[in-house]
Amino acid sequence: MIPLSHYLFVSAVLFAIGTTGVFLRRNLITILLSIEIMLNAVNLSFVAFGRQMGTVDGQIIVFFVMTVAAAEAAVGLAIVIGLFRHRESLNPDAFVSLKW
Amino acid sequence: MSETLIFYALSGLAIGASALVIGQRNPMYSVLMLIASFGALAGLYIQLDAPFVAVAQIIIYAGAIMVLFLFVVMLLNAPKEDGADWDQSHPLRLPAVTRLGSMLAVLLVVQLTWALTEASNIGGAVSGGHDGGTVSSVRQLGRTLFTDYVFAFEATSILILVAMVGAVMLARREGERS
Amino acid sequence: MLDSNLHAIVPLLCVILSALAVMAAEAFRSPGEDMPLGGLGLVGLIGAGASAVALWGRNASSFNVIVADNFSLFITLLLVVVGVLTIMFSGPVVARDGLPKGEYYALLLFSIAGMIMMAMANDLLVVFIALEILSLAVYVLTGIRRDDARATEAAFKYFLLGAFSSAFFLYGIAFTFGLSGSTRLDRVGAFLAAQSMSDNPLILVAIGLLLVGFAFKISAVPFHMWTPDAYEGAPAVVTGFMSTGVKAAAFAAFTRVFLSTFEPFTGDWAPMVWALAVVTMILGTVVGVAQSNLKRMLAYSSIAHGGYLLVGLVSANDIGKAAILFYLLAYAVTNVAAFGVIALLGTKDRPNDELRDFAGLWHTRPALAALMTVCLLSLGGLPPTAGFIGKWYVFSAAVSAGYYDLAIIGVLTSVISVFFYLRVVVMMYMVERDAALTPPVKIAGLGMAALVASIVAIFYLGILPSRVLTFASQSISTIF
Amino acid sequence: MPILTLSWTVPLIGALLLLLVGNADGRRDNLVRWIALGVSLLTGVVTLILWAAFDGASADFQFVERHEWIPAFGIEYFVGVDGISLLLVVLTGFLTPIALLSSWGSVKKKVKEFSIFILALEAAMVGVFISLDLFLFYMFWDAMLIPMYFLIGIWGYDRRVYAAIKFMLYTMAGSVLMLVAILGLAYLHNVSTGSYSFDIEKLSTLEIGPQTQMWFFLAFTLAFAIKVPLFPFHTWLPDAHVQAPTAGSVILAGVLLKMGTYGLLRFSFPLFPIAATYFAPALALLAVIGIVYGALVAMVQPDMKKLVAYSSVSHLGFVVLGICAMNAQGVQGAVYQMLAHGVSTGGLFLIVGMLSDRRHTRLISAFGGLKAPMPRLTAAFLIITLASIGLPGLNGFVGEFLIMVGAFRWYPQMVVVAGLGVILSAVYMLWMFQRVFFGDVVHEENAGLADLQPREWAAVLPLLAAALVMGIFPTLFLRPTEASVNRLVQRVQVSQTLRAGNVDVP
Amino acid sequence: MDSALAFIPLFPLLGFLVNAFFGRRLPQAVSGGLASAAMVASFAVSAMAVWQLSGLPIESRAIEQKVYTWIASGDLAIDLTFRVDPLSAVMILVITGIGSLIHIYSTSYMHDESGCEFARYFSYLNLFASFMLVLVLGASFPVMFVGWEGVGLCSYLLIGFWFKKKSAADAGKKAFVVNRIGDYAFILGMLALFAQFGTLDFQQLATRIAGMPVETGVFGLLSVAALLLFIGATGKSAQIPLYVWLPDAMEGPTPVSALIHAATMVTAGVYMIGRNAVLFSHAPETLTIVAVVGALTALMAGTIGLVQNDIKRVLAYSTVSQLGLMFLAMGVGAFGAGIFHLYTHAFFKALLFLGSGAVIHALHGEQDIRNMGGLKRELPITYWTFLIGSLAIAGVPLLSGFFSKDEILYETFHQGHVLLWVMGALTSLLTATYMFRLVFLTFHGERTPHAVPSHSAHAAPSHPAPSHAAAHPAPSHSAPSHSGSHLHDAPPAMAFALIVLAIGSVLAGYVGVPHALGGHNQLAAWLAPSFQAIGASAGEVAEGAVAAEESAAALELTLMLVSSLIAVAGISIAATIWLKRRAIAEAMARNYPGLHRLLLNKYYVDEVYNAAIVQPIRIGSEEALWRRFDVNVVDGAVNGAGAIVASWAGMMRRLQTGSVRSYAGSMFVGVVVILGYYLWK
Repeated sequence: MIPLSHYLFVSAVLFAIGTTGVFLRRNLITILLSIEIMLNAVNLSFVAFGRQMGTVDGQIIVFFVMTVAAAEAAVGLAIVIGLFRHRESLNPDAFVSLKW
Repeated sequence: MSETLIFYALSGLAIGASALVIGQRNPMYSVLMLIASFGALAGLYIQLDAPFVAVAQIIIYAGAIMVLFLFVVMLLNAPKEDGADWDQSHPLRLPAVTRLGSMLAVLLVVQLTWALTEASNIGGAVSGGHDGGTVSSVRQLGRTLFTDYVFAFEATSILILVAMVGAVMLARREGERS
Repeated sequence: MLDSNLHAIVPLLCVILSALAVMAAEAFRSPGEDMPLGGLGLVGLIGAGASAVALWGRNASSFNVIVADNFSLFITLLLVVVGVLTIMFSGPVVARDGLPKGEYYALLLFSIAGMIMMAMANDLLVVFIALEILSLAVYVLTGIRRDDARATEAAFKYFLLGAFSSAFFLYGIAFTFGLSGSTRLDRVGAFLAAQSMSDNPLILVAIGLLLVGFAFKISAVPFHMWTPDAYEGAPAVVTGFMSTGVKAAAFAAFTRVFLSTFEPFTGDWAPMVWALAVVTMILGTVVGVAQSNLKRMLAYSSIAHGGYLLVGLVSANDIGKAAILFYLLAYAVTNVAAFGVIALLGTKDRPNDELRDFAGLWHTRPALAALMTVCLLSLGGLPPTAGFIGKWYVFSAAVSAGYYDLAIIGVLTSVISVFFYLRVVVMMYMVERDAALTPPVKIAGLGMAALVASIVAIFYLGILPSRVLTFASQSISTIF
Repeated sequence: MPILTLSWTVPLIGALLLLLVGNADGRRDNLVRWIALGVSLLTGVVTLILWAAFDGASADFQFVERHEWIPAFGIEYFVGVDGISLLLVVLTGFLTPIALLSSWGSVKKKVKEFSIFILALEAAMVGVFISLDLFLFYMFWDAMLIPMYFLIGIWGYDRRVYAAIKFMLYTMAGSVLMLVAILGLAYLHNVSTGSYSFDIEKLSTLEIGPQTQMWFFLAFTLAFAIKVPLFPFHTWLPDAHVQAPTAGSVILAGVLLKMGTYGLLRFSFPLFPIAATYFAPALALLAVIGIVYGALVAMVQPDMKKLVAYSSVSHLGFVVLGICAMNAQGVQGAVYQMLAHGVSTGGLFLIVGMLSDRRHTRLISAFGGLKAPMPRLTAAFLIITLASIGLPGLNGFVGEFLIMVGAFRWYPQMVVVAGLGVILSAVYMLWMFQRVFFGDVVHEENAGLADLQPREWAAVLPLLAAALVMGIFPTLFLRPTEASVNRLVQRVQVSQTLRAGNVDVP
Repeated sequence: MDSALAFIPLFPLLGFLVNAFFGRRLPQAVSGGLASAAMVASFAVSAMAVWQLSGLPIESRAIEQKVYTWIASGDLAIDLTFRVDPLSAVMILVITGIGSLIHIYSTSYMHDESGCEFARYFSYLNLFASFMLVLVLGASFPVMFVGWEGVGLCSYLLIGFWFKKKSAADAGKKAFVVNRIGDYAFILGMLALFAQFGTLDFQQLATRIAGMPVETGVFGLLSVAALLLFIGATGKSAQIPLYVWLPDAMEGPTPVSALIHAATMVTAGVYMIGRNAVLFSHAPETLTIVAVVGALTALMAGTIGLVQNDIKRVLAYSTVSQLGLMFLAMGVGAFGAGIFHLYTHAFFKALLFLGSGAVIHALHGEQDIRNMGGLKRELPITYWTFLIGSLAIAGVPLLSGFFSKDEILYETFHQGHVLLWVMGALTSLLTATYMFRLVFLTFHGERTPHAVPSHSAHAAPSHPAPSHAAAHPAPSHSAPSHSGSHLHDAPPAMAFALIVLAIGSVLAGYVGVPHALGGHNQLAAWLAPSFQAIGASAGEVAEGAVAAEESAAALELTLMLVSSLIAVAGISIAATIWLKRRAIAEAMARNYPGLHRLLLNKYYVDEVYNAAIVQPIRIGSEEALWRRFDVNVVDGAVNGAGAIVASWAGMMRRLQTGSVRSYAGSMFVGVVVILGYYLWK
């Protein structure tokens, strides 16, 4: 039996990787992917917690999170397409007309 | 023992693949790596007595969402990073910033780890039964989903509707009417 | 036990149904036909308002996760007000800018539904879903002018950071769930009250992560960076809507979660919120001084106002809670009206939201200038306007809780903020009109009516606030 | 009859009425002017009725009106006047018509808005003086900034925007700390009695620890010191005065500055007697420095309005000194000096405004020899000048003298320095008078200047009459204040001694 | 009859009001006549009041009238009360009497003025008289102060009467400001007394002070208060160090100089000390200061008077000098003698000024004595009256000045102040010398109309004011045009005043003929009650004074002889130098150029004041206080606070780079900090 904390640790590392990706990557697609990593990391925690407690609530929440992730991805990608139309670039640093 | 080995293998795969997602510049590879990572997570879910979630993970995430990503990557013929040299002197391009980012990530991990090791009584609210049967039962899952979580379930439909309307509206071409 | 009493979700249903009706109407209308979609939305909102009034004091709940206590009903009514005003301002703007009418109103109504849901949610998961509903709708609304690169950029920034923050928020939910075994606020609260958790760092991590999620939505420093960009890029009428509605909904959930569920841990989160309040008030006002775009300036003002609201939250007493409600209302009415003026002054090709665009407005459109002045004075917290009473209320909460430091920082920053509100007034009244910049625009009657209504409300709240104050204090007494 | 409510609602309703007068093209300017004047005169009549009906023998608040307003906070609509505020209300009612008259010819753009702002200002000023509820007081106090801001900013001179913003921010910066202290007081009231209250009568019976008193006193006093303005918080004043239109300057100098000293008298001292005792010497020292400093700086001003503005710093220093003395003569003198300063400095600004209307400059060097073309204006200005420098028989003397009597009993050294102001005021005022009116007409354009016009007479004469009456029959104005002042002084002194016995004053 | 006192100042006040409001529409005869009539009426009422007073028993010799309560606050109640006692009786007679004459004189002297200027002149003059009467009639310090300040104001207005002349306007302002310096001390003195005794009424004060020990050798409250009051007096009465305004005051019309700057206002300081004799007697240290200052002033002004060339300036310095003598008298405790001299001085100094006015009038504005000479023949009335005045002031026996001055010197010597006596005697010598220098240079010898350019220094561009200048297209021709022609002596109104005053100058002294000459010092006896506290039996004291006189008759006779000799010597010196051998004067000036220049420039006191006080204050205020401190430091702090906020704003807005990644970074940092805080806790 793997202790809960192991899963949580994996989850934390994944979350941190996702966070770093959002911050460091210079490609919009990759940044969106990083957010997906973060959500997945949280999912892992939910399932692990649920398993620990012996209820299905954790798993159910994961379904909701997946839905949300899908919705976010859809809107996010739509916005990315819109951006790309304006600038022909996927570099986030290209979109700095609003500042200061 | 094998259980532990599998756990480490899957975790290693998930972490490694995720690291590669953000660790290289071609978005196409990133998407593929992420799919790998999701697969590894699905394995972990199985290990956690959540086969249904594992399946959903593969179908929805790897199957649907990632394909969407792939579509977009291909649609936009997404260039590699730095294809266009927008602003080489941008302050965020400095290596120090990258280092700071990595340091923050490490810090976050350390914080979370520390919190986890210090923590006691996780999930103590509910009797810590290890009845894998209850947890992995799809029937139980469905029952709970449509009783306790029915409102959330309905609310999700609104969410999807919004996402749909929004995505369609934003992504359609100029002047095009629905 | 499934609570199948559906009363509590009636206001929510009204709004959702009207949104669906708008979509249906849009889908079935023949090309070129003009349908009063805004009117449909108004009907739904008024229905929501009426049902909220009917539910007042009944403490209804549905599905165990939606509660229509006075607190959420107050916020609902506030959101109805914001929605009605926004729709009234939208009428002329949608027509002028050629926005996709059906999608616009549908998204607007959906986001209001999300906000109401967020205010009523008694479950962290529902809070999260509601948050996503309203956020996604608002992201799209921000970028609804697809021909405008800046709008798209704004939407993108808002979206990306929003998604980022909701991941943190979700992580916080995960920890809360992991500790207490539930996402239901009442259960979490009961669990936390029963157990001695003060030495458990996980609960602190959970609080911290949830705090990040809320702080983002209310644009507290340092999670505020999206605010100026998104506010500037979005159409003014949308900015007005999101600066008030989103803030109100987020504060409603914030207050509920932190002041009831996490109430036993006030000693732990209060110092952090204190710090957030301080930096938010200071940065919001100070950077606002340097802005030359009116929307951007109001964005910083909005950040600062978030700081004042946080003061109410930190105070964590009855006055503070009621103050948050009153302040939200005062701020909502004022800010929607201010952005309404900006929206009405814009044209399809030029947003006319630069400070210099307002030069000599007094000479071309004296009434509009006067109304704008009232809004700015209210934002600055000068009597006899709603903003004054709001500030009074918030700071008395701080003083009652012994936070003299917050009160002093608050009043001093509000003086600085008056400086940049006055700059607008100076432009409007004391600088000659630059004919090349501001062609006089024709103002639609509906927009004017909305403005006048807002101004009346501002003065009403400023001079005879007693009734609303009573409602506000009733609202918090029922649940906390 | 709710006469006090009338006294501030009449101008407010008048302002709202004016709003309805359509005057976009300026064709009805005269109608607007007459309406505004009528309304302000009506207000003046109301204040006079107030004075006539006032019972000078009683120290209590009179014409009290009290209604619940925001019960949750114990906020009431609570107004009343005693001897201290009565005459300030009358002064407001007296000066506003004069201000309107003074701008009859000089304000040509946006007359309607101008009149509305003046009337709104009057309403707020009266409100400040009659409020007995701190919330109400603060509301009027802040609300008053708005019309003044517009008056300076729109109808002022070349640097009007800077001056307007400075005026607004400076005053606000001071008063917001008072807001915090007001809230703190209400909170303390809640702690000790279980309910919030902003009623100053109730609050003055509150037991407040010395440490708290210190902080609250400082917060209140900072607000008032800026308004007064006490050295070194005075620099908004020259800018605001110089840039304001004549009517604005008249009201600013005549009434607005009195709010600061009134606040000290009504709030700072009675509410926090221990702190007041502790800080009074320091406050008086600042006042005395201000007296001499203001006079010295006034002496070298090239601009007439600036000169008068700095002279206000000097004169108001006397008022603060009198208040700090906290004895019958000092306080009565202070109240009297407030009125006297309102009349004489109002008059100075009025006439300087007339000159600058004619010549579009306020520089002393641009004038000279005006006595020949305009003897009447010269005579009027001379009388006002003499009133301002405190010549016995005119209004300025009585207040100054009483203040010095009072302060001498308290702190003779202060008076020794303050007295220098007596010398210096003669120096700067007469020097200006001489440079403007005496000598030969050196600038051609001055030779043909018109003397006082009938309408200008109408504005100046009441001031001259007031200056004389106040100088010759001061008891008319002293008697109504006597009972209230005595009670105030007693209260402060009693609570000082009572509490000083109980607690150690740090 | 009680209520009549108020009419004494009221008549001139009414005259003022009428002339101020309607004067411009009245013909000159009416407005001038009205003003004069007001004064005469006032004189009549005064005379009646004094008559009534003299009928009262000596212990209670005072008439009082309370008009109304002027100021009341707490325990301070100031009634507008007038009181006539022997001292003020003398004063009101002098003021109204001599005032009437000067009014009459002025109707003729000022006839060249235009209607409204003429009325303005008389309104001021009336106003002055009114205030002066309030000053002397006031029963308390504040009421006296009303008059005190009021006369200062009128003096200001009248000195600057010809306002177009910068020098006149400057002089007016200087007078007012210097007076204000004195007033400052005066107020402080008043406040000190009130703080100590709780009253400001003269009688009550005197009673209370009488109960206090005399402050011999200590400098207590009474001494301080007395000193402060004395400083006030130096301002009004032109003593060191505040005398500088009086010579400049000659810019006013000459009758004004006669009335205000010679006969009445400038004596207010002396009167005030007399009024507070009890106080000053209790402060011997202060009294000594008074005496020394008086003597020094007398001597210094005398030396300056010796070399001045402006006819009015000589008289002005002479006034300063004579006032010094009066203060000397007060300072040695001889209050009666001081008042006596005040009284006689009023006659002969008014006479001298009016005489000089007649000269100036005749010469159309010429004031420089070097341009005069030989006027004896052309202006006989003026000459003879002027001569009488000069003899009187010089102290020639049997004229009024002799008696009063002699009494001062006697008292000084008698009190043991030998040094002061020497100074007084020297002053007498100087007085006689410079007065006769004036007489000889003006009236004797030959006319030298253009000896020096008359437009130098202080000579007026044109004597009469604008109207006159306008009447003559070329004002500068006035002097030459009269050089050869016949000059007109004083017209009737002027002559009348001159003659009456001349008679007065001769006879006025006989109310105080010293006992040594077989007379009885009526005046001293009359005044004595005023110098005592009520309650001390006034009669007794008066007797005591008389008794004291008798004992020292021998000494007095000796001193009298000395001073007679001094007077004669002075006149002889003057005759020798300026009548017979004018070369001596030039030789002396040549041989002692430094001294001469020092005296001619009045010891450079104006320049020293200017350099040491006026300029430092002015420049310091402008450069240091205003431009540096106020604008840079205080306002700089205010604007600096704004600038700091603005610069922070400028810096902090740069954080908003526009890059979404930096925004995410900011959030990331926020998260780490928040979690870090919680975990670290």
